[in-house]
Amino acid sequence: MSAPRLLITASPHLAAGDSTPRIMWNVVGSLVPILAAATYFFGPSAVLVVAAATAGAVVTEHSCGGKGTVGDGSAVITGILLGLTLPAGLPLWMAFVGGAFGIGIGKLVFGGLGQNVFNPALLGRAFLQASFPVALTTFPAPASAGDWWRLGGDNFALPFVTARALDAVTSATPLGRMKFEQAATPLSDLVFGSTSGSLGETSGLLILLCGGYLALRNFLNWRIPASIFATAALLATLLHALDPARHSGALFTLFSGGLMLGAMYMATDLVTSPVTNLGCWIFGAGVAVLVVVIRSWGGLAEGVMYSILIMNALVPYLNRCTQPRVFGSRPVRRAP
Amino acid sequence: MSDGGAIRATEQVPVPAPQPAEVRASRLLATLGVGGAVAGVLLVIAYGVTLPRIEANRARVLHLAINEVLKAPERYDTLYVVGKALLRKPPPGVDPKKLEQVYLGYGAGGRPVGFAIVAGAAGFQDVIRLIFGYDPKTHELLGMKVLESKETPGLGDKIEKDPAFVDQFRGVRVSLVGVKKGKRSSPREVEMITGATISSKAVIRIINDALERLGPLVDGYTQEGKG
Amino acid sequence: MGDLVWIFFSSMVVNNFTLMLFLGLCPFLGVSGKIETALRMGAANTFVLVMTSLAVWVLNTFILSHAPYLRLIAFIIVIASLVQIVEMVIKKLSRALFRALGIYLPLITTNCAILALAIFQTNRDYTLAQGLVFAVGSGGGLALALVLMASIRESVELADVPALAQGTALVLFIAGSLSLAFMGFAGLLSSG
Amino acid sequence: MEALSPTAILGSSLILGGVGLFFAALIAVTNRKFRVWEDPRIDAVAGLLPGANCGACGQPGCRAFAEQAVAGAMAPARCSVASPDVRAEIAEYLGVDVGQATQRVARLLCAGGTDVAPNRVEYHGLRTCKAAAAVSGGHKGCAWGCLGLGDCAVACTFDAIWMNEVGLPVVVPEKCTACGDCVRACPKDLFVVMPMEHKLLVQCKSLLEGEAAERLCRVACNGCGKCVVDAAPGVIEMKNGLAVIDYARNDLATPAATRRCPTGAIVWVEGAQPLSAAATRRFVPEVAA
Amino acid sequence: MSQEMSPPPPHPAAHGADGLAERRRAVPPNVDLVKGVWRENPVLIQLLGLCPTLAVTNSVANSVVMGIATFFVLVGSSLLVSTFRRRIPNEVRIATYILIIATFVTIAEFALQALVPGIYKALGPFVALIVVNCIILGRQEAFAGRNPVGRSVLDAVGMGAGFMIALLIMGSVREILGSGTFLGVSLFGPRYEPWVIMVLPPGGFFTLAFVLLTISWWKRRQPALAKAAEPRGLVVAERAA
Amino acid sequence: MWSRLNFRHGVHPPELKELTAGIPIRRVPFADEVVLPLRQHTGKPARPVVRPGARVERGDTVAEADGYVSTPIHASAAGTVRDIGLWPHPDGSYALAIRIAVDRYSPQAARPRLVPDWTGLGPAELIEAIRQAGVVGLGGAAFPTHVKLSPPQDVTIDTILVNGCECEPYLTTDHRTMVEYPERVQLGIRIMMRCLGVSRAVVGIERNKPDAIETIRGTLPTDIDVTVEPLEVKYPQGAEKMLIESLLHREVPSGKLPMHVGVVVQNVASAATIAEVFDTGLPLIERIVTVTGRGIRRPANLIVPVGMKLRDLLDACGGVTEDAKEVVFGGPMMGLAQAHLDTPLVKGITGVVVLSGAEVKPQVSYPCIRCGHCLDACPVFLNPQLLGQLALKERWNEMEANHLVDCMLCGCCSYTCPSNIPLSQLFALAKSELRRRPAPI
Ligand SMILES: Cc1cc2nc3c(=O)[nH]c(=O)nc-3n(C[C@H](O)[C@H](O)[C@H](O)COP(=O)(O)O)c2cc1C
Ligand SMILES: Cc1cc2nc3c(=O)[nH]c(=O)nc-3n(C[C@H](O)[C@H](O)[C@H](O)COP(=O)(O)O)c2cc1C
Ligand SMILES: Cc1cc2nc3c(=O)[nH]c(=O)nc-3n(C[C@H](O)[C@H](O)[C@H](O)COP(=O)(O)O)c2cc1C
Ligand SMILES: Cc1cc2nc3c(=O)[nH]c(=O)nc-3n(C[C@H](O)[C@H](O)[C@H](O)CO)c2cc1C
Ligand code: SF4
Ligand code: SF4
Ligand code: SF4
Ligand code: SF4
Ligand code: FES
Repeated sequence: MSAPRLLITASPHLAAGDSTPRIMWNVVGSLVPILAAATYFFGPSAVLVVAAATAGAVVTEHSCGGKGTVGDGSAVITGILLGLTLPAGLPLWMAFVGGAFGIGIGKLVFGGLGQNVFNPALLGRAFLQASFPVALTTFPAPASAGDWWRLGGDNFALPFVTARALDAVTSATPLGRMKFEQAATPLSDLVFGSTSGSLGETSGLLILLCGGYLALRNFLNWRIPASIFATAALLATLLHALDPARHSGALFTLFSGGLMLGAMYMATDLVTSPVTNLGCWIFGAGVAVLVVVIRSWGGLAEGVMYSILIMNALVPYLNRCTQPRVFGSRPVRRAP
Repeated sequence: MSDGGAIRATEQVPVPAPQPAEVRASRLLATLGVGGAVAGVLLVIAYGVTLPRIEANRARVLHLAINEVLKAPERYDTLYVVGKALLRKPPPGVDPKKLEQVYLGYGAGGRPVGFAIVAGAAGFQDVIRLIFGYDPKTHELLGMKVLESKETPGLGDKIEKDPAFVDQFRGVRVSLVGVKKGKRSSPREVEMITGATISSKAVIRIINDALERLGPLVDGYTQEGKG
Repeated sequence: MGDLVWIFFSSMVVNNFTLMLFLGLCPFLGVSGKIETALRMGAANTFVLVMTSLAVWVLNTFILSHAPYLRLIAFIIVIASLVQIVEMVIKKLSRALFRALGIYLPLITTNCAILALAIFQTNRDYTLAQGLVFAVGSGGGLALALVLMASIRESVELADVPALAQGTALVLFIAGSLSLAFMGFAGLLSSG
Repeated sequence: MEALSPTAILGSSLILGGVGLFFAALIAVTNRKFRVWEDPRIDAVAGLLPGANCGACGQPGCRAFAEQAVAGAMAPARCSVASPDVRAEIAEYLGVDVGQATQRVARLLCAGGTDVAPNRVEYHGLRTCKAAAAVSGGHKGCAWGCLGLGDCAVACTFDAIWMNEVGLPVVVPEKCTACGDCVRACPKDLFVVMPMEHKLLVQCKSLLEGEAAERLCRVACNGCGKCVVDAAPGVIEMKNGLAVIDYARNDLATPAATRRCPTGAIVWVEGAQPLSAAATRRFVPEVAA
Repeated sequence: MSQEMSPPPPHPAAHGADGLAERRRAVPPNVDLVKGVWRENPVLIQLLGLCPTLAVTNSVANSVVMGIATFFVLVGSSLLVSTFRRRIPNEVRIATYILIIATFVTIAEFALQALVPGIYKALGPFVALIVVNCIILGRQEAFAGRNPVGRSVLDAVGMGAGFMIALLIMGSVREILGSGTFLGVSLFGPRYEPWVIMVLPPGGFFTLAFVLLTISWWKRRQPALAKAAEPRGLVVAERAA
Repeated sequence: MWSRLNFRHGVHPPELKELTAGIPIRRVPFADEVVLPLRQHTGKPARPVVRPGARVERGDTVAEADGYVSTPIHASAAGTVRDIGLWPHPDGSYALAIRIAVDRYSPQAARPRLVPDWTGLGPAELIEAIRQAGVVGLGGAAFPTHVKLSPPQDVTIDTILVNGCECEPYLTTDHRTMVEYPERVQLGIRIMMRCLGVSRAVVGIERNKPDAIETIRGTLPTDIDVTVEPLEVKYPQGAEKMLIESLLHREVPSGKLPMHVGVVVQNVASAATIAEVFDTGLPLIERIVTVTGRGIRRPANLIVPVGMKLRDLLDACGGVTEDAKEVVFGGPMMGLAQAHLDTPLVKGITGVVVLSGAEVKPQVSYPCIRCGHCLDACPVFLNPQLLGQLALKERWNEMEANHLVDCMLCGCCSYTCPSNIPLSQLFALAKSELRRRPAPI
């Protein structure tokens, strides 16, 4: 044969441009502005906490997962997103443990990328919140210009040692204030982000923009955030109409707490959300209902994480019941 | 793949095992009947032997709790809630264990110091049951002790373990109001535990609810001078 | 009324028998492989729970107040025979129902959730209504946990679970994660 | 003490005794109605069997085998997975002979390792024989030959197959239970399960003849017909350019048939098949030179 | 299915599986005793009795008390069952076993209530639930109902010890990590940050999962056989990289 | 009513047709040998009627149909039968083929009319003539046309759809046919309408071929009801079920054929071929093939004698480039990669695409990330994600329960999968496994 050695592959012989690592690294890229905003509001602590969580995730993925799987970028996303759901003052070792748990138990025991049932980042956070409830609910106030360089709280506490909450200015989150003091926070603060809370729950607007970019490129299913926002807004408006003192309005509900980050980045995790579009609508609605229920009647001020985890558990069932209707299963319709 | 399918002629066929004969019904009756009777005897004996200890244990726990919330009274009486009244003796024919009870403590010289009341309701995880001492004359609490709770260790369980929280219930005036830590400004107020607002609120609510229900009875009992 | 609502949600999600109280783990681990089976097991369980609640209320109210030491034995005997009777009745009434639910009944006899319900109901002095709501709630909770676990296991069957974690360890990890997620319900309806 | 009063003791023993009697009666009645008796030896034998449920015995599973064995329809030796000790134990337990079963083994009808039968093209995609075979027949030059991706080795639950250095599956006769999984796994139908006494094998399935066959694989059967002449009449026949052995005449087969085979496609096998690169070279003079 | 042949009654197999068990008799007593501890550990290997194993092991003290109670019930019932095994008709076997077990459990319950009221309360319904613990009924069915008293008691002791060991492992891990104490004694001083999750329900599941993981890692340390020479299935990133 | 001439789902691969879209069709010179596999159509292979050494003229029958769903094969060049034996077949196997040594000195003239003039013939005679001419569908599946044109009694056909979509990237065979031979297309339609006794025909053409739409529109006959509908550019617009959905909004029931909804779908090249057969009087012995791709030096649209070997065809197009990597018969979405350069072109091959190393998809796959893109791509609304996972675990029977039969192996799912999971390969495999091994009882 004179020709070069031929190749045979199964059809199709062409592939669309997107690849899994490219999607993942795009998501990482889109998180950078959010991380930058967190740094702007909370100082260097933000970078440290996110870096520690990411290190926990990546180290675990590298040492326990298959070789070379760090390169697909998914562990980095897990780490960054986990970091963004933590308070700025969290001891770094805790963030590291959270990342390791999320990847180890949330992902690798299921067989690694694509096989897990629960969102690894949120599972890591849930683990941390159950393990160290006090540290996870101690929120430093956003830094003001003068003390921007100060680390928020106990970043450098030694492993296994109770943090001493040195002298950090802690403050209640907008949700905590709403729930336990019936005090509202101005909407502009929520939209632009100068409120206390987890690193990633500062500027709702920015998250909306970054997530919107991913939705436009079809890296996430836009139906999930759409469904979450619509359902949450509807329920909140309804409850607010019934009892304005206890229940906040739609905009507060959407922009407070982790809802924005959760809806844009975590409920949309491809792996742990339904594959069918109908499933995605239901999934989103379920998340929103649970968030509103937990925020309104639950013991916790915030329920985004738990809502997403609970709905994650329902995803296999949703996938099963929302199978598309196969072409050709409609009764025969003859044209006249 | 079909050679040697059936067994060869030289091989023996296993002897079929005989089916065991059926058991007579009388044996079944005897076994279970005798077994049941013996078990019944054993149980009664075990119960009888341990009952005194068990009741003593219960009494001791109650006693300690009353002691704690009524600041170590000389002695205390058990009063029974019957309808809208407190009675010293349960009405005849009613099992006293089924009636709600409050305890009236007496200080030195037989002076009544206050009532100990047991109450419970849902907390963060599950039901919280507690006992508190109440002085109807001053409308102040004398103390509070959690008897039973499943609140989160490290957070909610501070309602029983954190002295800073528990000690507030000495001398606070009813009805109670919960406030954030460091915000206490009136004798009615109780500072709640940071990170366990719900458990703290539950304690306050349990006490307030119990007094709303039993307060008039207790006050009435005191005014009638029986105290 | 509010009380009943609280009992219902508390027993179904907040203090879910399986995920929060570790009751009924045998069926949870054993028959959670397929959604169909899990659904049926859940239904059969709920049914038996309601029957038990009824029976226990009768026992407590009319018989056992005089002989507390016979409680455990009475419960276990009543449950065992109840299951037997239900099995026979279902068999008689409908073959389809028997095939759907009946075959799980013998498994339920040795399921500790049933006995636990009897004990809880007794210890908490539930009224008849409260007891029934409690039974429905906890049965619903068992069924919920079973179905969630079954659907997850069905999907995980297609995953490349590392050999080390295969089997019960993985199921326990999933159960732990579910339990973690259900902690979100803590304090539901009790924050006042 | 109230609880220890004779009435209480008597009362509770009466209650529990009564309950016991009641249930005993119930059980006695139901027992009479629905009694199913199953020979307990079935369970016992099933407990002794390896539980592989491989089907090599021709039964749908180990328990079915146990039922048959207890009924006397299956000799214990027919379980090829159980060790001789276990077979003897079952036989002794049932009071029967162990019985005999011809030892059968899986044989590969291809000797074209990568050293003698090169790949023609590169294949990208799912790395299984089945998948590769479905893409233009696979990457192998010889369209009938082994693709070497080891579906058979994976299918074999008894670890009886290993892939050798030239990409051919080698069956370890001692481990092979003749379950036939490899037969089902191979997309090129290269495996056959046959008795060990069948020692004359044509390790080729190529239907090409002469030059065309040999160009693709140096150990292919080129259809020259020498073996047909050398063997006892009727043992070997040429069909579509391939030598086919009639195993009904196996008793007449001798190694003589292999002597003049120019490619070494026909072999006389004792024990394991000679499939390694070194072994195939023995048959191919020009490669050995 | 089997042909009617000359019926010789004293057939060795007439006793069914029991006959087989007796035929393979040569088990030394120490095997009966030890097998439950590790090789056939009821919890860690056979995965029986998981409800109490998870529910009561948030502290060592609870685990120990629960272990003792179960041990007592197991040994007691095995003793009785094997003593009377020839008298109990097969048909009422289970009912009788349950009666025996329930009696022992009730006795244990009273005893714990009298002796250690605090822990009794912490154990909640799980003492009563020993009745339905499959380990107990399982051992009666599988062993005590078919074997002589001596062996049955040895077996019960072994199994009870195995159960206790499993509870102790779980209890220690959970108490040490979750509270920083062992049997209530502080191990790391007051500045230890407890991992609260370990004493909460998820911690129970996770701990047992990790224990099982460790065991299966231990069991599988022998090298795996390489089956296929070439990479198979999807050529996944890691392989190509 | 607002009518949407489209089907749902599908993908948009790059069109890549500019390489040959503007190149006029030319004839390729004869090579030394043609190889005529006996299996060039769906159905039973033909039965040879010549012996080695026999002299054949161009158009002679060399193998005759063996049964109803079968077609005869004709010599595509004058020469001598060299051999009838195993030869590489485009499907990858070795199959029986008639090899003809082409007579270099023959003028390759056609024999006198083998196929009768159409004008005076009734439906039955037309169909028989089509059958004798060995006409099969040229859209890819190579289904014997005479079978399609004779629907069973119990179905009534009301419309013929003429498939001019050519939705596969790269290919321009149908495009050039429509631009250069519009009258033949029209005539073919007329003949088919007469065969079926149908009064309506619709030509569906993707919008990316405006010149074809215009040409066909410009030549529409006025005496019969033929219309042209421009369709959205989307793969697989040309798949018959999708085409029927787009043009007529009829959903072909699962497991049924277009005729069950009253439709027959024919490719434009098939229509043109029918016309040509009656026009020239020669049976189907040559067809138009696009030879294209980044890996070929001189892409072209060629009239190629059936049975020409791939090697000769590539040489006729200036040979392959340095980085040519993969040769595909058919389009890049559904075509078959070839392992032998000796494989002959059979009747159903619409194009030869030579892909360069840079174009072929990567070898590496990632695990499925459940993105759901494949669900959004599948034009028959399957769940390729689930099917793929089941296939990787070899759970064939469950795949069947999940409607594997409805998969038409269009490859949309594989194309769109970011993890590069060979989904349609898995499905093809599963289908063959299920065929090989009937469900265990
Ligand atoms: C995406 C996201 C999800 C979150 N989910 C939860 C949650 O489910 N529960 C929770 O307590 N906190 C969650 N947080 C952090 C909360 O916003 C923060 O804990 C809460 O506002 C303070 O509630 P506290 O009253 O419990 O302190 C989440 C944060 C983010 C960014
Ligand atoms: C794992 C976990 C356990 C918790 N346990 C309790 C508890 O026992 N009691 C309680 O009141 N709140 C508990 N919380 C609730 C939160 O901390 C909640 O935000 C808190 O009640 C709000 O109080 P704060 O406004 O003082 O922060 C728990 C939260 C988590 C995540
Ligand atoms: C995925 C897919 C894509 C197809 N694309 C085309 C196409 O673009 N053009 C075409 O003529 N036939 C195409 N076909 C074939 C048609 O479905 C149908 O078989 C053909 O149009 C029938 O005409 P014929 O018998 O004349 O070939 C495609 C088939 C499939 C399954
Ligand atoms: C849009 C998008 C959102 C993601 N969100 C998360 C997330 O919330 N948590 C996480 O651990 N990984 C996330 N990932 C990464 C990846 O899907 C995840 O690690 C898998 O769950 C691991 O199997 C996301 C990826 C994408 C593309
Ligand atoms: S798979 Fe083949 S080699 Fe393995 S045991 Fe079965 S028959 Fe033998
Ligand atoms: S024998 Fe068959 S299954 Fe085995 S490696 Fe060769 S082609 Fe694959
Ligand atoms: S190949 Fe099959 S499953 Fe994939 S998109 Fe096409 S029809 Fe759907
Ligand atoms: S497109 Fe690929 S990665 Fe996405 S769901 Fe489908 S199979 Fe999985
Ligand atoms: S169900 Fe709880 S021990 Fe079996």
